[in-house]
Amino acid sequence: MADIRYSAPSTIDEAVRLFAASGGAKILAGGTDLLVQMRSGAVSPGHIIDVKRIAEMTSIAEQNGSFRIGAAASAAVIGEHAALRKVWPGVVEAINLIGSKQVQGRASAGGNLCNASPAADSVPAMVAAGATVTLQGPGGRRELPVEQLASGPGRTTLAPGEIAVAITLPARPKGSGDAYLRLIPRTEMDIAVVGCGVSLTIANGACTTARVSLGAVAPTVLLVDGAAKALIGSKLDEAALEAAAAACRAVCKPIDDKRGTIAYRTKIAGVLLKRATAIAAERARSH
Amino acid sequence: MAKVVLTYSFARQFAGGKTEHEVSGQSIRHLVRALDERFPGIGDRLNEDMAVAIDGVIHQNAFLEKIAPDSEVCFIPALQGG
Amino acid sequence: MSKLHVTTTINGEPTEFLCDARETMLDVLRDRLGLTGTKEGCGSGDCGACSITVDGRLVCACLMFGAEAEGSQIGTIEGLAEGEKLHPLQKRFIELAALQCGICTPGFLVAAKALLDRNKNPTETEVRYWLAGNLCRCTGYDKIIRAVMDVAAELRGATR
Amino acid sequence: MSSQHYKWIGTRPNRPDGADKVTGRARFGADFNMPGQLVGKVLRSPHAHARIKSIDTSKAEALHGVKAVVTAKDFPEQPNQIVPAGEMQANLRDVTRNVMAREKALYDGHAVAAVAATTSEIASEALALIKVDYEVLPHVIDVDDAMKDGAPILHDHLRTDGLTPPSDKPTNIAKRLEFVKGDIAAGLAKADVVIEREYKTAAVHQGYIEPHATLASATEDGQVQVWSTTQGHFQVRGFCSRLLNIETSQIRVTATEIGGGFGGKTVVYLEPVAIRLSQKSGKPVKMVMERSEVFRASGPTSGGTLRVKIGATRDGRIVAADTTIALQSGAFPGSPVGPACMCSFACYDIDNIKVIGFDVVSNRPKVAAYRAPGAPIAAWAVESTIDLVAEALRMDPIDLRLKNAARKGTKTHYGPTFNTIGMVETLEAAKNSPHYKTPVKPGHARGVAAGFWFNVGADSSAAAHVGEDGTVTVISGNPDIGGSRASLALMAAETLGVDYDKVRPVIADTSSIGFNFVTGGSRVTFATGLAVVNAVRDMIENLKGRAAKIWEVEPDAVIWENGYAKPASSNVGKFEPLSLAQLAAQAGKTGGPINGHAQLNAQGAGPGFGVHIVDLSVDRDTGIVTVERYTAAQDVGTAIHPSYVEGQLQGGVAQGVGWALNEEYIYDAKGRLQNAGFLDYRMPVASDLPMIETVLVEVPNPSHPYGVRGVGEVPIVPPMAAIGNAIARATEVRMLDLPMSPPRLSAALDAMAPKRAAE
Repeated sequence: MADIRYSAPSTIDEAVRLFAASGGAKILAGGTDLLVQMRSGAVSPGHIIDVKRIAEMTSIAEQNGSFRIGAAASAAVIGEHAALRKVWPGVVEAINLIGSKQVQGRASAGGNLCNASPAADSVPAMVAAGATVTLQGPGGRRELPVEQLASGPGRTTLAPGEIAVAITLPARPKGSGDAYLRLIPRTEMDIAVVGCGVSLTIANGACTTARVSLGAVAPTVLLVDGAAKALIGSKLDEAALEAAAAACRAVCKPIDDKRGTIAYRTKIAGVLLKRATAIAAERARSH
Repeated sequence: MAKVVLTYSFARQFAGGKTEHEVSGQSIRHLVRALDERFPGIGDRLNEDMAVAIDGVIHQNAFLEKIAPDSEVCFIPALQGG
Repeated sequence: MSKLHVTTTINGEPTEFLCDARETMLDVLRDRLGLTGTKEGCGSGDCGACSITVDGRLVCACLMFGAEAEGSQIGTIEGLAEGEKLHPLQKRFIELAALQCGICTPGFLVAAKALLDRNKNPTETEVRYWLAGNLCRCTGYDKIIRAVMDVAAELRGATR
Repeated sequence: MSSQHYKWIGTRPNRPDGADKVTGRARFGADFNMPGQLVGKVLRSPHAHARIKSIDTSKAEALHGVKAVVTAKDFPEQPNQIVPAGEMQANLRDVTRNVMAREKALYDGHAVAAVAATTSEIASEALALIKVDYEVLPHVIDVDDAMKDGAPILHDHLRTDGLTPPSDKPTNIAKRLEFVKGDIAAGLAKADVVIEREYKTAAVHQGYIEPHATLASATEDGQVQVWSTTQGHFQVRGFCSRLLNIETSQIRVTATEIGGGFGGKTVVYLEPVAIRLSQKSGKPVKMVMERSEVFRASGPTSGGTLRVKIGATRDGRIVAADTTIALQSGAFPGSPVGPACMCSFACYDIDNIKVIGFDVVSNRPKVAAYRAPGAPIAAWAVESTIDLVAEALRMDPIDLRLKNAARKGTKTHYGPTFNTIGMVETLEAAKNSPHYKTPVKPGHARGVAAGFWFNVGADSSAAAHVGEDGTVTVISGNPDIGGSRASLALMAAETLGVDYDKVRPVIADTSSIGFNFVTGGSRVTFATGLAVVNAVRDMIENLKGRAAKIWEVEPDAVIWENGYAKPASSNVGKFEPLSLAQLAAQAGKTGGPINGHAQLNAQGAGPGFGVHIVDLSVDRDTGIVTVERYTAAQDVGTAIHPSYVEGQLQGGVAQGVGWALNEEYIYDAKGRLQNAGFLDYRMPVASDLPMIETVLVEVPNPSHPYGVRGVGEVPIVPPMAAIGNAIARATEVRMLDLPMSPPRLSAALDAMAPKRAAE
C-alpha cells in the first residue's frame, strides 16, 4: 500500500507550498466528499493537506456589506452567522442543505464548489448571488466568478497547486432577495435532482436585476441569462415567470440516471424557477 | 377418512388434476404414505417442501400429528418469514 | 509505514493514539481505542450510526480522519452517561422503547443530545429534520421522536 | 381472556438489554475480535453474467501479509436437491454457488474469491491482485424479459417444475404454481363490474443498518467457533455444517446482538467463507461487509409483474378473483411466490379464485426473506384492484372489504378453511379509529388497504434455572432483534408469579441450548415464548416436588401460586408457603439444582390481519408525496409488551412507505447495480414520516397460553396499496408500478393532464 502523508498547515502560504510540492495531494476541508471518494477507491492521494487549522480559511468576515467566507468554514458555522443569513438567506439555506446535520458540521462551501459536482447544493445559490472565489496558487492570488470554477463533473479550472481560499458575496442594494430550492425525492439526505438559485432586486414593484442558476441539469452548474432577462424589467407576473421557466427548461441538458429522467429534470427546472423566484421576491420586498 | 386437499399444480402433476381426496390414516405420516401409494412419487415431494394445514392450523413440519376422521388436511407451499 | 501520533480528548479523558493518515476517526475509535459503541452502517455519511461530537459539533466519525482529532474534544456514546447515571435521553429511550435492534441507537442518542444542547425547545419538525441524518429501519422513528421531545420537556422543567 | 387478568403481560417494563444498548456496550456483529485475527475480504464479480474461465490467485497469495485465499475450489460440490439445513429447506447446490461463484458469476456483486490478510489494506490490495478471466455473457434483469423465449439462460439444467406435461426446455422459470377455487369463468359471468390491471414492483432491500459481519475461528483439531450477526445461529451452524462437511457438534455459533435483519439475515454469506479462510490460515478471520456489498450481494426481496382481475356484483360482493404473479428469485430459484399466491386473496371470502405463480431466475442477487415474504407484493396488486372496484361501485373501501371479509369457516383458495380469525374485527377497528372518523382535510386524500400473513411457529428450546437466591435465568436461542428478551421475561414472570426483574433472559449459543429455528416469521414471542412458558412450568413442577420433600407430603399436595409453593388444601397440613429463594436455599438437600426445560415444534401460530389508513398530499408539479397521517390497525393477539408491538407496526409501516415511494434496485444496461448505498437507495428518514398511530386489536390466539400471535410481518403488507389508493384519490392517477417515485408520479400526472384539460 502506498504511503500517505497528512499535514495540517497553519497558513495559506504553507498549504500552497505543500500542495504544489506533491503531485498526488488532496486538500482536506470538510472531507465529506474526499473520504467517501477515498473509500470507494475513486481517489488515492499521497498527501492530505488539512486546511481547517488556517484561520483565514475557516472564518467569516463582513466588510462594507460584502461577506468573505473562508473556503473551509463549515456549513454549521455559516448557518449560525446571523448577519450573513439576513443578507444572503438563499445562499445560507443552500449551504445548509448539504447533507445531514452531521455533514453540516464538516462540509464547506469551498469544498462543495471544488468538488465540482453539477448537483452541489451551494453552487447554484452562489452563482445566482454573483459570488466570486479567491484562489491562491504558486503564482499568487486571483479571483474567479464561481460559475467559472467547474469545467465538468469533478473537473475544475484550478491551476496546478491552486487552492480555493475564500468565497466573497457582494454587497447588495436595498430591495434584494435570494432563494435556493432543490428537488429531492425524500425530505433530506438526497443529492439534488434539480437545484435552482435566484437572486434579484426589486425597485418600485419591478425586477431591476436578476441572476438565475440551475444545478444538476448539465455537466456544470449553469448561469441562465435567458431566465434573468425574462425577469428583469417585469413585475414578476405569471407571463414573466413562465418565460423565465421556459428559458430554464431550454438550457437543460440533463441525463437520465438513477436520480431522475431528462424529462423530469427539465420540467422541474421550470417549476423550481417559479417557486424560488417567488421566495426571492418576497424576501426582496421585505429587505 | 380425512379430506386431503392438494394445490392445483400438485394435483395436476400427480393426481390427474383432482385436488380433493378422501384418504384414511391416523397421522400425517400415514396420510402421506397412503397418498404415495396412490400417486407414486408424491410422498417425497410432500415431505420435501410442503407445509400442512390440519383443520386450518398450519404445521411447518408435520409428521406425527393426529388426524381426526373428519379432518381437512391441506398441503401448501412451505413458508418462510422475515 | 510511519504512523501519526495524535493527542486528543475523548469523553473528557486525555487520549493518545497512533494511526495511519488514511484511517478514519471511526476506525480509530473502534479498532485502536476499543470504543465500539460508535457503529458503522455505511462508511459514507449516509446513516449517522457513527455520530460523534467534535468540539461540540455533530459529525460522522466515518467522514473524519483520525489525524484531525489532534487537540480536539471528542464525544462518543460511551461518554453520555455520568458514572452509573444514564443521561435522560438514554433513560427515556429505554422507557419508551425507542429502540428495537439498537444498532442505530448510539448515533441517535449522540445526535439528539447535540440537538438539545443547542435547542431546548425543538418542535417535532425540528427534531425530525435534525435527526434526518440518522437512519433507523426498525422503529418508524415514532418512539424516537417522542423520546427526544419528552426529554426536551423534562430538561426544560428541570432548569426552570 | 383479557390482559386485565395478568400482572405482567401487557405492561411496558424496561427491556433487559436496554442499558447495554443505549450506552454502546452491546456487542454487535462487527464488535467481536480475537487476538491474532485476520481480516477477510471478498472479490466480487463486476459482471451481471459471466463464465469464469480461470482464477489466478498466485500474485495475491504471494503478497506479504496474505495468509489464505479461497475460491469455489475450496468448497465441496453439493447435490442438486432440496435438503434441510438448520431446518431450512435449501438446495445446497445453489447455496454453495451463492456463497462462492463456481462455473459462472450470476450477478453484479457475486462472490468469486476471498482473501484473509493481516490488515484491511493488504486484504484489499490482494483482491486487486487476483486475476479472474471472465467470458461475459448476455444477461437478463427484468422478470418479464427472463421469461421470454430466447432470454439468456442462467442455469442450463433448470426446468420448470409444476408443468403438466413436464417440459425439457432450458428455462429461467423455475416453478409454476396454480391454485384454484370454484370456477373463475362462472364467477366472472356473474359480475357486474370487472376490473383488470397489470402491476409491477421493484426489488427492495431489507435495509438493516448493520452490515453482515462474522468472526470465525477454526482450530487444528477440527473445531470451529463462529460469532455472527444472524437471525438464526442454528441456521448458520446447519448451513456451514452442510457446506463445509463439518459435523454440527464441532461448530459452535454465537449470535451477536443483531442490528436488524427483517429476514435478510436468515441465510449465510460470509460465515462459510470466514471458516474456510480460518481453516486454511490457522487464524481467526473477521469479515464485515461494506454497505455496497450488502446491497449488491445480500438478499433483497423480489420485484415482480402481476396481473389481477376482480369481478364484483353491484351490491359489492366479489364473485371472481384471478391473478398471475411472476416474481424474481434472483440468480437461483426460490422467490416467495408461494406465499405471494396464497396471501393474495386470503383476506377475502370469494367463491371463485384462480392464482398462478411463477418463480423466475434472473441476473440479480438471490432474494432472501423480507418481512411477510411475497405478501406485500401480492397485496400491492390485489388491494389496488379492490380499491378500483370500490371506486367503480362507489362504495366505502372499508365497507367493501367488510362485505367480503374472510371469517371463521371461509375456505381459502390454497386449501385450508379458516378457524377463528380477526379480519372483520380489524376492519371494524380501522373504521372506528379516530383517524377514519376524522374527515379528510382539504388538499389531502385517504387510502385504505388490508394485508394478511400466516405467521409461523416451528422449533424452539428453552431452559429455566433458579439461582441460589431464588432469582431465575431463562435461556433460549433466538437472537433478540426487537425486544424479545422483554417479552420472554414477561411471560416467564407471569407464569412463575414473580417480579419481572427477578427473571433474567439469556440468549445462548448453539452449544448451550437445544435447537431454535430462526428469529423470523414473527415466531419468537409465539413459539419460543411457548417454550419458555413450558420450561418455567417444568421448573414449577420441580419446585413443587422440592416443597413436597421438605413438607414430607406428596408432590400433588403442593400447588404453585404467585411465586410460592403452598399446600394444596388445609388437609395437606399447615405449612408456611415456601418462596423461590427458600426453595433454592435448600436445593442441594432436596435433589440438587432446580431447573426446567422445554422443547417443542410450535403449531397454531394463527394468521394476522392488518388494515391501514393513510392520508397524504401530492405536489402536482413535482410528483412528491407527503404522508400526512397514518394509522395501522392489526389483529395482534395478546400484546405481551405493547410498546414493542406498536413498534413492530410502526417499523413495518415505515418500510412500506419506503417501498411505496422511493426504494428500488436500479440497474444499468450492463446489469450493474447503480444505487448500492443509502444515498441513492432511499429509505425513509425521520423527516419523511409523521407519527404512526396504531390500533391493537387483541384477539387472543387459542393456541398459546397467553394468546400470543406473531405481529412483525403483517404491517409491511398493506402500506404500498394504501398509499397508491390515496394517490389515486388525490390525483385520479392510478399508479400501477412501484415505486411511485416523484419522476414516475410526475410523468403519470403529466400524461393525464391533456385528458383532464379535454374533459
